[in-house]
Amino acid sequence: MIDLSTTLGNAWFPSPLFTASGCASSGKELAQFIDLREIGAVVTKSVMSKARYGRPTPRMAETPSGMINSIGLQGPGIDEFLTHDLPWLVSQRARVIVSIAGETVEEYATLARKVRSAPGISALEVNISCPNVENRGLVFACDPDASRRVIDGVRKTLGGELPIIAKLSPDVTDLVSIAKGVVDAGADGLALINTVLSMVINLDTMRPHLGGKTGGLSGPAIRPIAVRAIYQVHEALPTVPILGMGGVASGRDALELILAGAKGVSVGTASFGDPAAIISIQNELKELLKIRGFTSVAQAVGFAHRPNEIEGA
Amino acid sequence: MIDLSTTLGNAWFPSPLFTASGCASSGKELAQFIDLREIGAVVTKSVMSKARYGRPTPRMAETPSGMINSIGLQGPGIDEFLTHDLPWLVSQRARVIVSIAGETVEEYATLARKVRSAPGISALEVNISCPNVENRGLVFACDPDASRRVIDGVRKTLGGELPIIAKLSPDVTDLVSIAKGVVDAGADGLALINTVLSMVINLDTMRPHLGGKTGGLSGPAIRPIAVRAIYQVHEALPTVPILGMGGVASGRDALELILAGAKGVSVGTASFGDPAAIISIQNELKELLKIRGFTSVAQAVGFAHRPNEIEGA
Amino acid sequence: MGQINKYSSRIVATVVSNKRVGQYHQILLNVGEMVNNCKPGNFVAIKVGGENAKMILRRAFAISRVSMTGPYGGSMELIVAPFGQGSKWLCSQIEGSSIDLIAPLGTAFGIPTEPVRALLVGGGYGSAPLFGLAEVLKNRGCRVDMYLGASTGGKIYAPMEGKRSVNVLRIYTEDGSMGERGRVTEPIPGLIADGLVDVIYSCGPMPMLQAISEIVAGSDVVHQCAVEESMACGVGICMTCVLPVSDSDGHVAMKRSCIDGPVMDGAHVLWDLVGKVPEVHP
Amino acid sequence: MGQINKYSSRIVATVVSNKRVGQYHQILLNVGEMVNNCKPGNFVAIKVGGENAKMILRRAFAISRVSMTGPYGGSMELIVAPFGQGSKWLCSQIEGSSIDLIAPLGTAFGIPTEPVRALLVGGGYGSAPLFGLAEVLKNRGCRVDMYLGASTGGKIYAPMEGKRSVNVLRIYTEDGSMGERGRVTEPIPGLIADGLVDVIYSCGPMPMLQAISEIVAGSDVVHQCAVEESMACGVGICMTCVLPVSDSDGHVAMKRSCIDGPVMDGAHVLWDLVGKVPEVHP
Ligand SMILES: Cc1cc2nc3c(=O)[nH]c(=O)nc-3n(C[C@H](O)[C@H](O)[C@H](O)COP(=O)(O)OP(=O)(O)OC[C@H]3O[C@@H](n4cnc5c(N)ncnc54)[C@H](O)[C@@H]3O)c2cc1C
Ligand SMILES: Cc1cc2nc3c(=O)[nH]c(=O)nc-3n(C[C@H](O)[C@H](O)[C@H](O)COP(=O)(O)OP(=O)(O)OC[C@H]3O[C@@H](n4cnc5c(N)ncnc54)[C@H](O)[C@@H]3O)c2cc1C
Ligand SMILES: Cc1cc2nc3c(=O)[nH]c(=O)nc-3n(C[C@H](O)[C@H](O)[C@H](O)COP(=O)(O)O)c2cc1C
Ligand SMILES: Cc1cc2nc3c(=O)[nH]c(=O)nc-3n(C[C@H](O)[C@H](O)[C@H](O)COP(=O)(O)O)c2cc1C
Ligand code: FES
Ligand code: FES
Repeated sequence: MIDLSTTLGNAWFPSPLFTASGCASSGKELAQFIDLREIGAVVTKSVMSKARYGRPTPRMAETPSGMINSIGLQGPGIDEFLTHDLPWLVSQRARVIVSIAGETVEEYATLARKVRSAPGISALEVNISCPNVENRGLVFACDPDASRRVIDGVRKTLGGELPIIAKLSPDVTDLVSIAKGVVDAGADGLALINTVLSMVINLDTMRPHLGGKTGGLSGPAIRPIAVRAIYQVHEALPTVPILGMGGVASGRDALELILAGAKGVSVGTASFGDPAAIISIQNELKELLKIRGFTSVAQAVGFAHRPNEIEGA
Repeated sequence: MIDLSTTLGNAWFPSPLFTASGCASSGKELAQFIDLREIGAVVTKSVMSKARYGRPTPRMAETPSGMINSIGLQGPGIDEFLTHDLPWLVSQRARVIVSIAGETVEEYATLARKVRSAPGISALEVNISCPNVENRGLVFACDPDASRRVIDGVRKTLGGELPIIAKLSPDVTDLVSIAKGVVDAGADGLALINTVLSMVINLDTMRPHLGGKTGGLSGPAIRPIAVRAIYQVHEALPTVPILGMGGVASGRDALELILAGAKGVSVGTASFGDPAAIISIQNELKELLKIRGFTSVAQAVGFAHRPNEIEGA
Repeated sequence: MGQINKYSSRIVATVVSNKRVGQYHQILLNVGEMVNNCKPGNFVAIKVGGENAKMILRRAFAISRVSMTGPYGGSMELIVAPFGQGSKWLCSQIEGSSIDLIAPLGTAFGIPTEPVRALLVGGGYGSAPLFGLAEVLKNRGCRVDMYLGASTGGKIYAPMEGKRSVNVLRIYTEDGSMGERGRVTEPIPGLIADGLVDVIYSCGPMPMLQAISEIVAGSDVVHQCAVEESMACGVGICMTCVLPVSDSDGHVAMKRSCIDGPVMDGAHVLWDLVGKVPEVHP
Repeated sequence: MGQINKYSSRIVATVVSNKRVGQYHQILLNVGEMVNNCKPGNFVAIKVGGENAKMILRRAFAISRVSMTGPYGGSMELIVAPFGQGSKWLCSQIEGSSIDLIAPLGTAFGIPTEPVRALLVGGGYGSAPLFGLAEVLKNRGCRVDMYLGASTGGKIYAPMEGKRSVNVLRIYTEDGSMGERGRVTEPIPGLIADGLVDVIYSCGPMPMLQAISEIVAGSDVVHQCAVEESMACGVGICMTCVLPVSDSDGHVAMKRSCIDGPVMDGAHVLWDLVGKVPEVHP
């Protein structure tokens, strides 16, 4: 028997496998393919204060072992989300991590206040890979100071119960210092990594393919970047729980992120190729842990950091 | 007839296709598979002042549509390079771009001084994606100030003849500001992009696979990142020539980088899969340009930035 | 469980046959029981490239026809244009190959409860689902006319056996290499003016669908069109495939063409806003 | 042109046959004229995964044997262990499939000018190139003994026809399931002490090659080993495949096992430094 359970801050989950924000919509769409109670939790699409149309189409392009997207956070807004989407998930007895996104420090705090009183949430993921309208559109997660202020505002509004997981962007010179900053500001955990800023040029129109010009790269192509990010941050902050993600498409990949330091693993793009991917990954992970003599996920977290046993001793 | 010729600063090349530094060794190894005179130029492996063993093996791991490497700049040192490798390339009538790398600002300047007097070089590529031993091993290219100082030192030592191409790392928060800094300091062109910092964990040993732990991701997986980087920098600095690279494996890919703003395209990892890749890419590019009605490479450079013609007008 | 993707499942199907028809491949797949849930207009999402593929996303194909009987049990027909790497791979799969697919997906063409005069308009491989639809309509006692268009004759898909369910079949090619020279949309205003059509069902390139919507606007003719937007997931979880659609009170929403489509009411799609973002507030 | 990769070329070969032999696949490729340049010890670099593959690097395989005659013209044999995604793909290629390969690559086993007593030691699929080598040595009048080892019998590759060129063939398995129980290296010190061997040729896992080098050290026995380092390019341009090797005056260099190997003088390889970086200055 392998104990698959894991924790992120004070939240407990029966499995380390989660959906990735924006890759499971509101959960309903997947319920035909998987039993939502079987996975760690559904991480919802990042929700903002107001309803949004998002970016113009085309919103995606496939790339070698990956894809780029620019959805632009299309969504119903937090009120609609809390009255419709969340109660449905709760009624299904799925565990839920709500992801929020804002354009100002204030918007994040407002979102946190609304989420605070909603029942049935296990944790709050704060997606700070959004343009900061108060600072020339510079992405919050690329600015140590803005990142800290967002998390600080959320922490203060939210109170001390719900774990806050700050979701970081890999598009920075010094990821560890951003991570330290948000942890100091009150984040209980870190989600690594969001998509990598990218572009595809359409060879027919000879212009950027996406309506939004640039997009975020995801899928197996970026897995080595995710592993590095998780490893670096776990090395610097070994006690801070990491929800890892980026290109996980098999149990092997999930284990790789766990060995690097992730306590949980989100499956994003792989669900587009197979809506039940997360279940296969969970089963494969269990098998791989067993073969390696682990009896729990917890034993494997960060294993790659431990010194090798002395050879021949 | 398609005019494939291009320029980088005051250097002229008959083709926009170049080898990528570190992916053609000293050129000799490829000569069995391609005629070195047929391509734009051979960009040599980055050479340092002294001979180096490089990093421990394993030095590579394959990843989905990519690979990571940590060679660690194994090489013979500049004196050996200038007495043996360079004269051989010149004797073959290959055009040569010499790539240099250092651990201190001083080392770069020393290398530039030695290269200055060597005959047969078309341009100098300054690989600043190296750890700066004088500043906690922080990679020069990740530090705007250190980047500028390296290029400034090279420019002053080299004098005004040979074009300087500064090779930048994509692992930064603000690539455009680094690019502006090195151009201000005297770079005539920019090489974009070097590999993306990554890691693979070996699932048998459950430790980082590479001897050097982290490595650089290259190959088609990173092409969308390269296209974005080139597009961003060309938009900000439209007059500065860019030598583009990152995952180019076909004529289609080369054209994508050119449309984004590259005047030249280096082929790296694709040569490992096929040592004659650069020749096929060159032929395919010519065909693709023709189909689109271009009569020269120059017409296509940065085309993706031009406004669309008014529809239906 | 939920309502979305209600009858969808993922199976591994076998290629029964793969024939070239003009510039297309007609691919017959053995899918078993699944056919009972497939309706004209639904699509299938296929994994392409085989085990070690660098392609990670499924490709959507309209279900051209299904058959419950026949020597192979339940089978599904697709009409595939060998266009890029995914569709070329599919077209290269020989008899006996295994195909990983999810179906049925998306909305279906609405079938009128009374006999109506239906015009089916297909562009290129867009004719594929129209033959299955024609059969259903015919069985309901509808009059079914079909107009097919393409740039050139090789891109017209009009199988012999399909013509049985159709009263009139007219073909238009832009280069005049088959049927009449011109666009398939050209005769439609006349038909409407003459009161010869109640419902138009269309499937084909977006500009064709838009043109029909514009022709139909202001008339009583209902226009059900199957849209084709670039899809990453096909099951409603990625939000890449959206179109601006207005509801009855004029409110504009970005609807997913994989679950709120591909069949949509042409009058509700805001064609001029496709590829743009509405300026009004959501 | 240059000397490096002098006889190498890239061709598309056809699979003539693919048979399972124990835990390996014996794959015969039609390669034409190329065989004239292939020597025992050389390797071939094969593109794996097909057209749409996410694998971008070639895989290296020792050339087991070549034949100039035979019903197919020049042919090349490989012995492949279905290990990871690349080798599994190769093992799944049926007769008639096309294989993109570059060969011959790397150094070859040195053939003595006089008849010597040669011991050929193979581990796992490492025995593959030894049979071709045995033939050449036999033709030179050498006495050829062959010792093969593996963890278990299914991993011993020893084809019937190969035994013809060998005087003595002994097999060792760690689990005793075939031949004698034990390691293939165990009897070697005795042979050397008894003065029964002049040259050892070895191919197999690195620890086996190292063990032989240590046994041979101090004796007059020459040890030519075919090393196996992880290779990205196979042609000398990437510097991933290096090994620390000392030259006659004790100077240490990181040599590329693809062009300065795979066959190297075991006495020159600094086995304890493999996977490390020498502390002395280059
Ligand atoms: C609902 C629906 C029904 C379809 N029905 C058919 C059909 O019956 N027959 C048929 O041949 N094709 C059909 N298509 C198009 C098909 O899904 C593929 O897009 C097309 O085959 C090109 O894919 P590729 O892999 O060959 O090209 P690639 O260039 O490799 O495709 C790359 C990506 O772009 C997307 N893409 C490229 N062209 C289109 C397009 N025109 N529309 C949407 N996405 C595109 C692909 O889906 C893929 O994700 C349909 C698409 C949709 C959305
Ligand atoms: C000179 C040489 C000769 C070889 N001869 C044979 C042979 O005759 N028969 C045979 O079955 N195999 C041989 N190999 C090993 C073969 O090249 C592949 O490495 C092996 O088949 C595993 O590749 P994969 O794609 O199945 O595994 P994957 O795990 O997908 O391989 C991933 C990467 O790791 C590398 N790698 C994995 N294992 C090894 C290994 N043991 N040694 C070196 N690189 C490795 C692969 O080359 C590849 O680049 C040889 C290797 C070398 C360098
Ligand atoms: C279509 C799409 C939409 C996404 N939307 C969000 C989002 O709303 N909020 C967020 O934090 N991350 C979003 N992401 C990022 C993913 O959650 C994840 O971090 C990233 O895709 C890497 O994981 P993957 O490779 O498994 O997809 C989105 C990714 C994709 C592909
Ligand atoms: C094995 C290897 C060695 C490299 N060595 C160098 C180097 O010495 N100097 C340098 O500037 N870039 C080096 N690079 C980076 C390449 O020049 C290139 O920028 C990068 O690989 C992206 O291009 P590609 O995807 O075509 O390989 C190396 C890349 C690889 C894969
Ligand atoms: S294709 Fe993913 S939501 Fe429609
Ligand atoms: S494998 Fe590339 S240098 Fe040897």
